[in-house]
Amino acid sequence: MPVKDENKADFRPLIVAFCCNWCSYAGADLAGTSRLNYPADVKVIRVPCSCRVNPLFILRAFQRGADGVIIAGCHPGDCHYTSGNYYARRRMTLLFSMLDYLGIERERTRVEWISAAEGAKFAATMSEFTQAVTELGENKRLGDIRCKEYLNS
Amino acid sequence: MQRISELIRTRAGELLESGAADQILGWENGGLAYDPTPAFFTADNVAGLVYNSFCGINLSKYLIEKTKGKESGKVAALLKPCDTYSFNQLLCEHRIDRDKVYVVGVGCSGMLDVEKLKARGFKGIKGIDEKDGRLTVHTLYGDKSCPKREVLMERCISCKGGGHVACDEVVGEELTPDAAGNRFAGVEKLESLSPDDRFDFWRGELSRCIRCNACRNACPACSCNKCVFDNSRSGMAAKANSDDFEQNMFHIIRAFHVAGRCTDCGECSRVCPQGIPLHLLNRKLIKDVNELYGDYQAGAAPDSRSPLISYTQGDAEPDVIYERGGAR
Amino acid sequence: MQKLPVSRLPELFARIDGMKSLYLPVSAGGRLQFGRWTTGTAYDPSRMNTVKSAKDFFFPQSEDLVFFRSKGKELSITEAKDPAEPFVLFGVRACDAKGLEALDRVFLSDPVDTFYAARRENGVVVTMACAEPEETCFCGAFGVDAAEPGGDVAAWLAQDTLYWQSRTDKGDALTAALEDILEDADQRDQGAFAAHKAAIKAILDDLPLNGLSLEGFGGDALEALFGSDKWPALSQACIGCGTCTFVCPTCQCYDIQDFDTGRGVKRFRCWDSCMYSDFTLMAHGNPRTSQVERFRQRFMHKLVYFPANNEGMYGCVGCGRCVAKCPAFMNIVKVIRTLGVNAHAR
Amino acid sequence: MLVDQVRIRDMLIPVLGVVTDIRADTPDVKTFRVNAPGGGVCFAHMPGQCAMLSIPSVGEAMFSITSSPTNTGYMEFSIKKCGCLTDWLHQMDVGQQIAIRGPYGNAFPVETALRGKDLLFIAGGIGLAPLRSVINYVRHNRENYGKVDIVYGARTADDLVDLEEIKTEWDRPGDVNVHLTIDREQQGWDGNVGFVPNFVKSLAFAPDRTALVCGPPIMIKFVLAALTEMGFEKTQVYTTLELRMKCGIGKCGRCNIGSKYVCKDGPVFRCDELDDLPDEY
Repeated sequence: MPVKDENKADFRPLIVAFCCNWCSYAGADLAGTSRLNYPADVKVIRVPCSCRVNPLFILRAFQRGADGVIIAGCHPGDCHYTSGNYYARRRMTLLFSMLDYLGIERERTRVEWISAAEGAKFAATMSEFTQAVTELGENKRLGDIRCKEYLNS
Repeated sequence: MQRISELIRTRAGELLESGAADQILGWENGGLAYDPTPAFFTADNVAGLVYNSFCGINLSKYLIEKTKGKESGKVAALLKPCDTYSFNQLLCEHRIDRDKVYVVGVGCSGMLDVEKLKARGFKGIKGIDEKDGRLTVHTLYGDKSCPKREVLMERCISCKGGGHVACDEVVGEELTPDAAGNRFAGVEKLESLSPDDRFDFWRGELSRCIRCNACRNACPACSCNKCVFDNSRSGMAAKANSDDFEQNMFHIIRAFHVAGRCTDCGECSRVCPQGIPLHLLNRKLIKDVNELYGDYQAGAAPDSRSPLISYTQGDAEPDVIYERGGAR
Repeated sequence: MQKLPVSRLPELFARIDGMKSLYLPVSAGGRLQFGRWTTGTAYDPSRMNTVKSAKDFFFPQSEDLVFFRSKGKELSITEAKDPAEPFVLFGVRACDAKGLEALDRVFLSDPVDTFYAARRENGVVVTMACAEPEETCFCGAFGVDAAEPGGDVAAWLAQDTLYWQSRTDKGDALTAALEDILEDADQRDQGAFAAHKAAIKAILDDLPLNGLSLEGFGGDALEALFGSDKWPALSQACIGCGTCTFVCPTCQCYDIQDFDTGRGVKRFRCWDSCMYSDFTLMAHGNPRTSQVERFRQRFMHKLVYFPANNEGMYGCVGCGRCVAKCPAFMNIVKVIRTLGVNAHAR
Repeated sequence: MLVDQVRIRDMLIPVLGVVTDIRADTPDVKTFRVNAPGGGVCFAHMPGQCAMLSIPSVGEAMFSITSSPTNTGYMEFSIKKCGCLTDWLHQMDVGQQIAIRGPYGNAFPVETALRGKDLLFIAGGIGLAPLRSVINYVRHNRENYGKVDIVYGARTADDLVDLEEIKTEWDRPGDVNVHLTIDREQQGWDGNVGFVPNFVKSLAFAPDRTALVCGPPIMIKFVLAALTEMGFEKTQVYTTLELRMKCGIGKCGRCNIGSKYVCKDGPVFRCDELDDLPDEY
């Protein structure tokens, strides 16, 4: 167990994972059927392709209380639609760079390529990402206070 | 400037008379020393056409509305060199009917930013004279003077140079401002800061946003028929920033939506009533694109392919942002 | 009338802020805005023209009205709290104070807008005469005297002395509370005070937009102006943004919207602009389909409809913000000059 | 029954209403009965006035109150499905709580200008909604008014809103005369076929009547022309306007037309008043 400071002792992050239907989502299934553990803090949203993920989706996830957002798609070259993940790769690179530029912790966003056969990679990635976000603590820079007021009321 | 203004007026008159153009899109003087308004001219009012150092307004976006529809009239648009990049980009996106436009290139030796004059404490401006690279500003509170290059618009300080990239003729000679700085200097400075300092910087800037949509409506790249922020079904529509998040979101998304299409014309920063340096967002994206996917200038050619609708198999992985730029 | 040496201004501010929150024009990113005073905040009397007017403090850009929670078919409604912060605005220009009068006409007429009324009740407006008006100013055309500002307390800064004159009961109360710091002005001050005002008047007469005539406008000019064929040419530069509306001290149109927080719904109102294409959009269509009509609406409202409803008071106070801020340099002055009776006699 | 006195701090703050009955009148019109949570009406109103109904995060819109103020047991709203909010309303079930605020706007001058007059109601489609309130008010206080004729038309017989009440309760030949028409021939329809304006002309009403007209803008336009042709003065004709509204109290600026605000100075206008407004509605 890593040593945590008191404030973070009971902090559980909310992680939103956008998973491509054709690979990572199946990878998550495989992780499940293989009885591999990954944190329950990860909320999976299935998308038809990693390139379906609009930058607004990511901001909206942060707005509504996500502490970290991860996009999982097919390995480059393996896209079900031949090239969706290549576009997603460029977009997300630029978007995450932009978020970083605005001072929003770069560790809160990530892109991973996880195939349907990589159940173990899925579980390991999610665990590691969750751990990294837990260490960062609560997302205070890109959340919507209106959503938080209600969380606390 | 007086001379070139007359040249342009004369040429505009000729174009109208010969029937080469039915209307001229140019600038008309207002009541102050620095407020030329975009206007369409015909033979009746072409005498009011002016061109001076405050004609910073990029006229290319007006051509979208003007060339829409079935009317077949031809409009001659006065475009400065940097405006022609926007024009090209709009052609590339099929937003302007090229057949209805006759582009008259007008030279530019750098446009002046009245806000920079005001920031120097020049208030009550009644008139401005320009001579040998110096401005004499006549104000209600006495005459002031300053070098022209110090009050150039942000876009002109790092002028793209090289003249017009799309035009049917050039009136007068091609001019370029005498300043050519590194346009990414501001971005690099921010990148060198810690994330906390960057966050504080942008909060300070974006917290002033009044969500007036001037940046969006002036932007030649923002030409959607219905903006996502106006679409009540997008879930992100809003008319005011209710909190920090909405201030951030509006500008992140706006910059992202024009990424790869932004020609760096600088209209967003010019029109912002709160003086938010919005070009620093767009230039960050341009800089990233240049570094990651190769140099790209939107609007340089009317048939280029934006880097965001393109890819190579060997593109950098998103992890690249962990490794480059900025202190951890 | 009271006075205070300028050197004691920080003391005055500290005293006011000790009683009520004090806001005054401060610089942020090079632009001026009303900000909270804190120890050490510099007040620069040569910079008075804030980007946004004092309107924000009484009619904020975004303001919660009511909260909803639903559970199945049940709904609960909770009202937002009354705005309760007592505050003082210092350094409000004469035009902005007049702008508040225009807002009063709208929000305090029956039925009273209680949110606005509460803020108006809680706020004390200390105006400051404009010693250095700008070239964009044309308040004189709308009957505002920048040398004789309104508000609850009027102030003048003449060289080393701040002159202070209460104009309302609220102003009297504030003045009484500051009794021990303000000194009574005496006969000897009158000369300097009068000279200061005369100097302001002289500059006002010299403003480039001075002499703007409103002949041909007003409550009964509907027919002559609405059908004018000059609107299309005037409006073609307009890019349809909301800058003029949002910086205007008298624009008061608003929208009411809901925000779903995921755990309840916040209903709030926020500024809106008649320049926006969806302003009048309904399920069955839009009565103002082009920017020409929307542009016309804004100026007709300020120059004709507003005076028709308010005994001739115009919906413009000549603050000059739209003149300075319009991205296309189109503004009410150009509209007045183009459509007025003396259109060709500039 | 006494009206529940709900203290409203601000006119922008809604109160709770409970939907106690939903009646499908036509394929796209439903009539919703709304009560205050403790029973009775949410607030008192006069015929022609409107209320803002809202479903949080779906929308808020202005609807005319269809029920007559003489009915203190409940309020009714006849609503046509045509947008986000109305779609939602059409899908909800009895028992749903909604937010409601009002009353807004002026009313038909039932106690002043209309008193003692011979009345002619002309409605098309969902335009019957605001008039239904007046008609029932007039029927309830029958002795205060002269002759009453109701001309009502719709695209088809199925689109006539609440035909049941019209036939069984309103139609009292000699006292209250109802004239129905539909746009096109339809099996099983033995009434008039044709557009409302022509039907009004063919019925040849004496031009000393006071007419109340409500319906789609195009119908209103032609009915007004027909009435003028029949010798009606503009001062004898009342109609209603509809513009986008948000506040309901003449402050948000949305329904501003000329110096009037439709939500506050309208929605009922006498036709000569419309001449003073710019043509923007």
